[in-house]
Amino acid sequence: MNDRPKRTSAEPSRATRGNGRSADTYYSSDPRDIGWVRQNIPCQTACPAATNIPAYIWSIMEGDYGTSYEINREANVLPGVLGRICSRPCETKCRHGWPGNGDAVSICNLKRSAADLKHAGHRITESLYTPSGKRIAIVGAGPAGVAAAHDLSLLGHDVTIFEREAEAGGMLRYGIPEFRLPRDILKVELHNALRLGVELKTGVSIGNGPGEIPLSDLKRDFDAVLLTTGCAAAIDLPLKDDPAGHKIHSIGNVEYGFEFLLDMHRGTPKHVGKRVAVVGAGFTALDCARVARRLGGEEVTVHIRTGEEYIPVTKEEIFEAKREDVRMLGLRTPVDIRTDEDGHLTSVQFVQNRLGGWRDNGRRKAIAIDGSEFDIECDTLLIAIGQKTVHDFLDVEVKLDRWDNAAVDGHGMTSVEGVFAAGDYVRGASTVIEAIGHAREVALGIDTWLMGRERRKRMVRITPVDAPLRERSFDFITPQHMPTEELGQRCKALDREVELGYDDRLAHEESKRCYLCNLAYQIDPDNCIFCRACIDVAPKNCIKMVEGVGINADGTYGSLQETGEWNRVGAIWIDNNECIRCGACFDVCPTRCISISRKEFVTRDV
Amino acid sequence: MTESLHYVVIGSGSAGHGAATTIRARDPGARITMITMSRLPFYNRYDLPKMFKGVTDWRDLLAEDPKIYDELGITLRRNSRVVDIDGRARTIALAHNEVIAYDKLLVCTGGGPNVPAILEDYRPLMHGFGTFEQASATVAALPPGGQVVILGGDMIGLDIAFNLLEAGYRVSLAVGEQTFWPHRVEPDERAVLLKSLAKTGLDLIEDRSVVAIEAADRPARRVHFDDGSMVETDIVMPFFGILPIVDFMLGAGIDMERGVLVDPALKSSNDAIWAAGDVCQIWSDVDRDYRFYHGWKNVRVMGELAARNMTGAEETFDTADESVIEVDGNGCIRSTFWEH
Amino acid sequence: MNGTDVQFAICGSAGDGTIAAGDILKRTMALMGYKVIAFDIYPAEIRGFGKCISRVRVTTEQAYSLKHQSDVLMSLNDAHAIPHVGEVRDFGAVIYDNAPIARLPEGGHVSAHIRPMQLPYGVSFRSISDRATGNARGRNIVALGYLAGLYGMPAEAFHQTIANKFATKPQAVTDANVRAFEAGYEAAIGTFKLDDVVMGSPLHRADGARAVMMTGNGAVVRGLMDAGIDCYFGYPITPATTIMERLAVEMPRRGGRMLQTEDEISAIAATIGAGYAGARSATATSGPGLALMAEMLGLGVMAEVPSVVIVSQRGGPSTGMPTKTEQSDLNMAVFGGAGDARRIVLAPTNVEGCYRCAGLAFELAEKFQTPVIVLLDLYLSNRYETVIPPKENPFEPKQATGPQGPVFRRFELTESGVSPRAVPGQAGGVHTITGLEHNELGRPSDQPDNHVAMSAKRYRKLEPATRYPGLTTIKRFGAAGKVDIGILGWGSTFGEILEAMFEAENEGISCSAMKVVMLSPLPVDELEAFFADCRVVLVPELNHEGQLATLVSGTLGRPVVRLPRATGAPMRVDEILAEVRRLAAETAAAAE
Amino acid sequence: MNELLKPVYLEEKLEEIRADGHQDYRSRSLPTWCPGCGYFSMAEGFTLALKKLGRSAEEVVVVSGIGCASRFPFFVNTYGFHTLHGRTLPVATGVKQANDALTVVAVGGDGDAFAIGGGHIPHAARRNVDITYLVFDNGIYGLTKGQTSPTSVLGFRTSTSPYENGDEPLNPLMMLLAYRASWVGQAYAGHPHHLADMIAEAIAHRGFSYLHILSPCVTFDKTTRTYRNLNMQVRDLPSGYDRTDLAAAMGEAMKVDHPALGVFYEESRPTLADVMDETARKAGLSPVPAGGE
Repeated sequence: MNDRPKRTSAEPSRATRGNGRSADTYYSSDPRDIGWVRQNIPCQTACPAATNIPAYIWSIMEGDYGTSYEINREANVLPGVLGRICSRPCETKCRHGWPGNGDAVSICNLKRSAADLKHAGHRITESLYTPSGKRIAIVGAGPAGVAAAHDLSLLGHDVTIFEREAEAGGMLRYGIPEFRLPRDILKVELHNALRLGVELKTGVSIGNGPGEIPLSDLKRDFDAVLLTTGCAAAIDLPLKDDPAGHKIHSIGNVEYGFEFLLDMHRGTPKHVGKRVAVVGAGFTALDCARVARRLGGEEVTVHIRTGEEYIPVTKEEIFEAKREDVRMLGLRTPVDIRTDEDGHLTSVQFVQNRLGGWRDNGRRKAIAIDGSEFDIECDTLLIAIGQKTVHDFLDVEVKLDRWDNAAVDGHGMTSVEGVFAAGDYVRGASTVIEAIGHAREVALGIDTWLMGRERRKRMVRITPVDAPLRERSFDFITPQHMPTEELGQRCKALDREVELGYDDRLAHEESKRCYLCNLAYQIDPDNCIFCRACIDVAPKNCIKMVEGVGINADGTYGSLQETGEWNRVGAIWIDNNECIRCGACFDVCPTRCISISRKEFVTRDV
Repeated sequence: MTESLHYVVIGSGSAGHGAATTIRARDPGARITMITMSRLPFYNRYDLPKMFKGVTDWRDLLAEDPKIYDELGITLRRNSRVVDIDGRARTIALAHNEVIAYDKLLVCTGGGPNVPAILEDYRPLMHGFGTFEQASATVAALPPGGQVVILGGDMIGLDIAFNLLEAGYRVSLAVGEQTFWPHRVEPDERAVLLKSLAKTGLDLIEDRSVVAIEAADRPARRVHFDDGSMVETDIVMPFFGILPIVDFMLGAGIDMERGVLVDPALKSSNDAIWAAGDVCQIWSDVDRDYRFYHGWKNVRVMGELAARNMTGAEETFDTADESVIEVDGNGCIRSTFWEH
Repeated sequence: MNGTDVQFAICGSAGDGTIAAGDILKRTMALMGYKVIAFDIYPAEIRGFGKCISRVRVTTEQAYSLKHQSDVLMSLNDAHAIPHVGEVRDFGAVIYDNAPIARLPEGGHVSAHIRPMQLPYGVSFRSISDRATGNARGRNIVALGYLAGLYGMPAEAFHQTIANKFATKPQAVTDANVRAFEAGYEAAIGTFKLDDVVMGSPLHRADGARAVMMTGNGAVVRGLMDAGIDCYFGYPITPATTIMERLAVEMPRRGGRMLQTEDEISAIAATIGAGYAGARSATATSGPGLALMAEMLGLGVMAEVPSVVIVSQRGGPSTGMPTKTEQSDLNMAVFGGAGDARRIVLAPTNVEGCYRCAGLAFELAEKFQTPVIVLLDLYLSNRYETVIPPKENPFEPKQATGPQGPVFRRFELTESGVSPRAVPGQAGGVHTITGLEHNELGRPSDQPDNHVAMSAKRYRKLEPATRYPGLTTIKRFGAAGKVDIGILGWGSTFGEILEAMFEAENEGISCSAMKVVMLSPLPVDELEAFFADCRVVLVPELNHEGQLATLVSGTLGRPVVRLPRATGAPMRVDEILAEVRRLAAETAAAAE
Repeated sequence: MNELLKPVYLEEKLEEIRADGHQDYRSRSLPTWCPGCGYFSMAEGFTLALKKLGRSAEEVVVVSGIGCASRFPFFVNTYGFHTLHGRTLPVATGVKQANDALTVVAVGGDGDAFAIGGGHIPHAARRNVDITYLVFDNGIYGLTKGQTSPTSVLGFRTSTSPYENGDEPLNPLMMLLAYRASWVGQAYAGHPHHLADMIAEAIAHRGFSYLHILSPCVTFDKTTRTYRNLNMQVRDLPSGYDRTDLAAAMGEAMKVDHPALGVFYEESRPTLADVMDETARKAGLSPVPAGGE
């Protein structure tokens, strides 16, 4: 690790007439800077929790996994968890994955390595606010609840979490199979999140039933209540002549995947037949399929309405499932379930689909072809077509939105004063990271509401960087594959983790791949002699002679207006959207008018 | 290749001209230079009186086409006055400071007008006729039908006088010792001759000697005689015979009397110097004295003879014509001097 | 001969006052109303013993050249004069000092070389000067006085010229010179004149206009001045130096600027620089200088900058014969330099032409945005002619320049080929010019189509120059229509050609002469017509190879008979005449 | 707040640059120099200097010779004359003679100036022509792809000195001082602001001003006169330096290993135009001398 090339500030006498800078930090809330970060760090922007990805990868590159872990925790209190099961919206946006740039950085794997490889004696550092005396009740200890609890407790509030299940974690604990998320990891991470004084009450249901605490009590006893109950019910599969899918519950060997997994993780032994059909296209569906393989299912098929290319599951997940002999079958929609005289499942009837147009969420429509029904014989059917929120536990009326989720305002407050909602309960079934991200937003909203003012604000921190942090050769490193458990071993135990994690070498190598998009390369037009040396060495069309720039409504920069007419050139400008932060321009600039600064979001006291 | 000899001939009159052409004929490779004070190429002085008859252009008087000098390869040095001859060094010095070396030198500088001492002071008031320039000036000074006083006479002057009369001028002749020079005339002969002269229309002034000449307005001259008489005239011309021009060679180291003393072969006392024409006095075995032989024919013969001797011949001058002057049947004077 | 036609030659050593004597003579003759053509030959040496000859032809009728034979030779230095005795015609006069102080070897005196048909006049200039002025320095003036006296010229006219000449010197100088003149004059009165040289009375013009005397170079100066020269840059080189010397006097008085540069390259460079900046600027040089300027002239062509280059040719190649005349730089003037660099080349044939060409050169340079070379030679530069100055300034003032249209296309491909021009300081005309091939905007471009178009433009734009009003670019003399012999000539030589042609006509030879003043572009139509009229075309010129012959023959694809003579001296009329006679005989023989 | 760290907002900067207007002194054509060439620095410095001095584009004439540096006129929006190799100063002199009101700037490289054009410099300097001469010295012939120049250092390998340059490089500053240039300065392409100030001062000087500009050839010289080396070598003139002291200037100019940046020498004396005016005055008072015609 020490053989990494050291960059030194080689140019002497910089202080005399160069663009001398002293190490300092500048904070900006200028929308252009905020916009810059949003525009320039696509991974962070894509991350619902706005994880400062370049920063934590840079720490890995520096060999400092602990700091990397801390940076992660600033946005997401469960890095070790998310490092394993995150849906990775960042990676699909990664600049390295843009056309022409190669493959995206394995951000998630690096996140995991930060958690896995940090020093055993690593100490978490948190900045605590003075106690506010405010009490907050949080309903549900899923990722949203835990994240919110963590943040609110940091802000000095007393937080109590009410959890129906025996253990905290929500879907992390009860939905995700252990081979994807070992429970000891989850336990540590949850503990780290909640150990700052959050009171966790498990086995306590909020509701109207016996033994349950009415929400109105919480409302009365606490200064604020946050509902993070998620999507607690499976969506029904509509069948031919049975749109509500009532008969599903009466058929043996047919089960909703959500409940299947929940039961299993509560401790109920589960069994499947030899031939297992899974209907659905999400993580749950794949989890079900892979669990089925481990429970003895020999012929496990996943039936998708569209195609595997369009489902919201990471490619790695599909890849591993297939390696485990799960078959993915597309362009079909189940329309009926066939049973024998005993009421046992015999087959599922599907209708053949064709692909339709694009839907708003980036997926494709599937249009059934009339009269194309066909049957697939199976012993077990697991239905995993989604989850939905439930509201029957409420004793106060909370307004819902058109998707039957809780409707909230900008602070995350529901129609009920003092009652807030976050996570899937507001957004419907989504990813863990979305839940965490949303919960943290709402936590700030709660704080603002409670304290009567905005105490924390997101700003852009700008810090100088003396020299490029990368070498051009880094750009040609290919993604480091995640080592996985041997196939032969995988299905021998439900809790045998498939992905083994990067070792230090792999982590470092992968970290070098990150462009470090948070580095802003900037030319000072006052010092620029317009020699175009930078343009000459630029690996991409990233440095431009500009005469103008479009300004977007949000204050971000639109496209640069380039010109080839010398007298119209106002500046030579580095188009940071094109820039891959290779540092070549910085090295050749004869007047050292190119500066590098690190621009990153921070949340600061107002 | 042996050096060709350089023959220098001083004088471009009949003698010089004849000598040069002869040398060329006898020694084709020789270098020949002819030096003359004259500004014109060779012309016949005896023809100058033609100028009174309207011949004014010197080109009409030329004795030879000047081209012959080029053709014969003779360097003609005109307007050049010899001021010294170094007989030992065999060089001659010219007035303009040029020095010319010679191998054989022929002096044929002829003679100049003899002006009696009493008239020396009046030279500027008299007109000459020895050269074309003088003749031209003389002619120019004469108004048509004007008066000329000729002092002395001599055969040249008489010739001019006759031409003047012929041209319609009035001519007075103040006769004296030299009236028939170079002829030696006995007193009886003289009377006959004078009578004959008077017949020609000449106004003879006899028994008077000129004592002074005076410039006047019109006519331009007054001639005063010893008897107190005075004659008005347009021009006055002195003719008292000629004297050899030898002053330039006083330092040459050769024997001279009035002229250059030469042996009958015309060689002087210096082996490289010859003389011919009016300038030389030739030893006469008959007379046991050095004699002048004037006259055109003699001069010409001398020039050629000297040239032959200079180029290897050994001839002597023994064919000299005796000069003869007489009055012919028509009462006209006939002279061998005038025969040309 | 009806009128006067006498040519005097005064020959001496540098320092003898030869040129001064000639100068007084010709000025006096001009003052008296004669027509004068005069030509001085200087030594290459600075002082000491180089030969000087001043030849002055004095006529009443128009003469076109010096005669190859002089009527009178006056020697102020025999060693130098001796070779020139032969140029005196038969029955002409040779005047010399008959009392030199140094002892001479045989043949060292001019009298040793006088031809039998020439008439010698030995005069003691030295002693006469001594007597008259107390020293011998005035012997040139004594000699001049003698000359004047001999030929009956009015002494007063000479007094006036002498006074003018020494105007800037103390009066005593003038007085001494007048005394010397008078002494010489009197000496001549007492000299019997033997030659047949006769000076008649001058003819006076009906309009009373007085001729002034100028050299070719002087006329160039006058032309440049009248045309409003703003800047001059030059480097001394014989025989062009006098242009700079005179401009050094004149220009500061009229607000112009004359700068002596460090070499010819900088001279032409600055000239073109000033031309670019809108000035009427010129330089003058000779062949070696032109060789140095060739590259810059190419720039002038390429960048289309007006400039005027006066070139007075001398004997070449290389340093050659600096004080001898030659017409051997035609090729360089017309073709010299890199690339297809057509420029305008004018070769005046006489002093008056020098004036017109120099002035019009500015107009042409400006109008056609190109360097204009005015090609003289030493013989024309230094020869004096009497010229009647125009009553009014014949030259157009500097033309205003300015951009047209919003986008200034300095090298716009117009139909005429002439583009709009702006000069520094003008708003809206900012542009950059270059020696690189460029597009209409002046930007470097080496595109094939562009180069073709721009080359064509640079040639096309000069075509109308051959018909430029007020400029005789080509002219025929003598018989019109079909002739046997045509004589084609250029520059200084044309005077001799005319003299020969008229003489040949007198002899009954069918002939005609044409002068080509504009050598580039060549007036091809007129030349074609001339060739069509002539059975044979003879091209006499002062160079070894026959450069005009090659130019014309090559251009028209027609044969010519060459008469190239490069001796260092002007062309001889008799030599041309002999060739004409020979050709006439051949033509006649061929016709039989 | 750290102003240095404050981000540059492009649209604000562009507005500022537009308002400043110095880019109006640029031509439309993009400079064709190699990217990174120090000559860009002078092009930019020149426009800044003109802006600073408030000269309008049409009153400025840039004259250049041949070479990389001499391409300069194409890249500025003033009157320009791209002339011949080495002939910059005479042409510039001509332009200035034609019109005193013009601001004339001669531009060239070291080869143009000191090899082929070396003969012109003393004369422009001694005459004190009121022009500015900017020499961009990169110690190599760039346009012809890397040959030795008069200022190439000893031991420099080029295509024409494959066994190392053995010719002592000349010292332009000493030359110009000896030639009596009335303003002599040195700047460095790597210090563009200083360069711009020096150009402005050189142009403002009345008389012949010579600015020597050290510049790397980024294409053909990777070893000697690089930005890296020059950055280490250049220095300021000593404090208390007297720019009117010619001897001191010579002394500083001799220190070639550590070239000083700044104004070496300055004096005020009549310009060529002054002399011309004086000549005209004298001519008006004198009788016409004879001769010539």
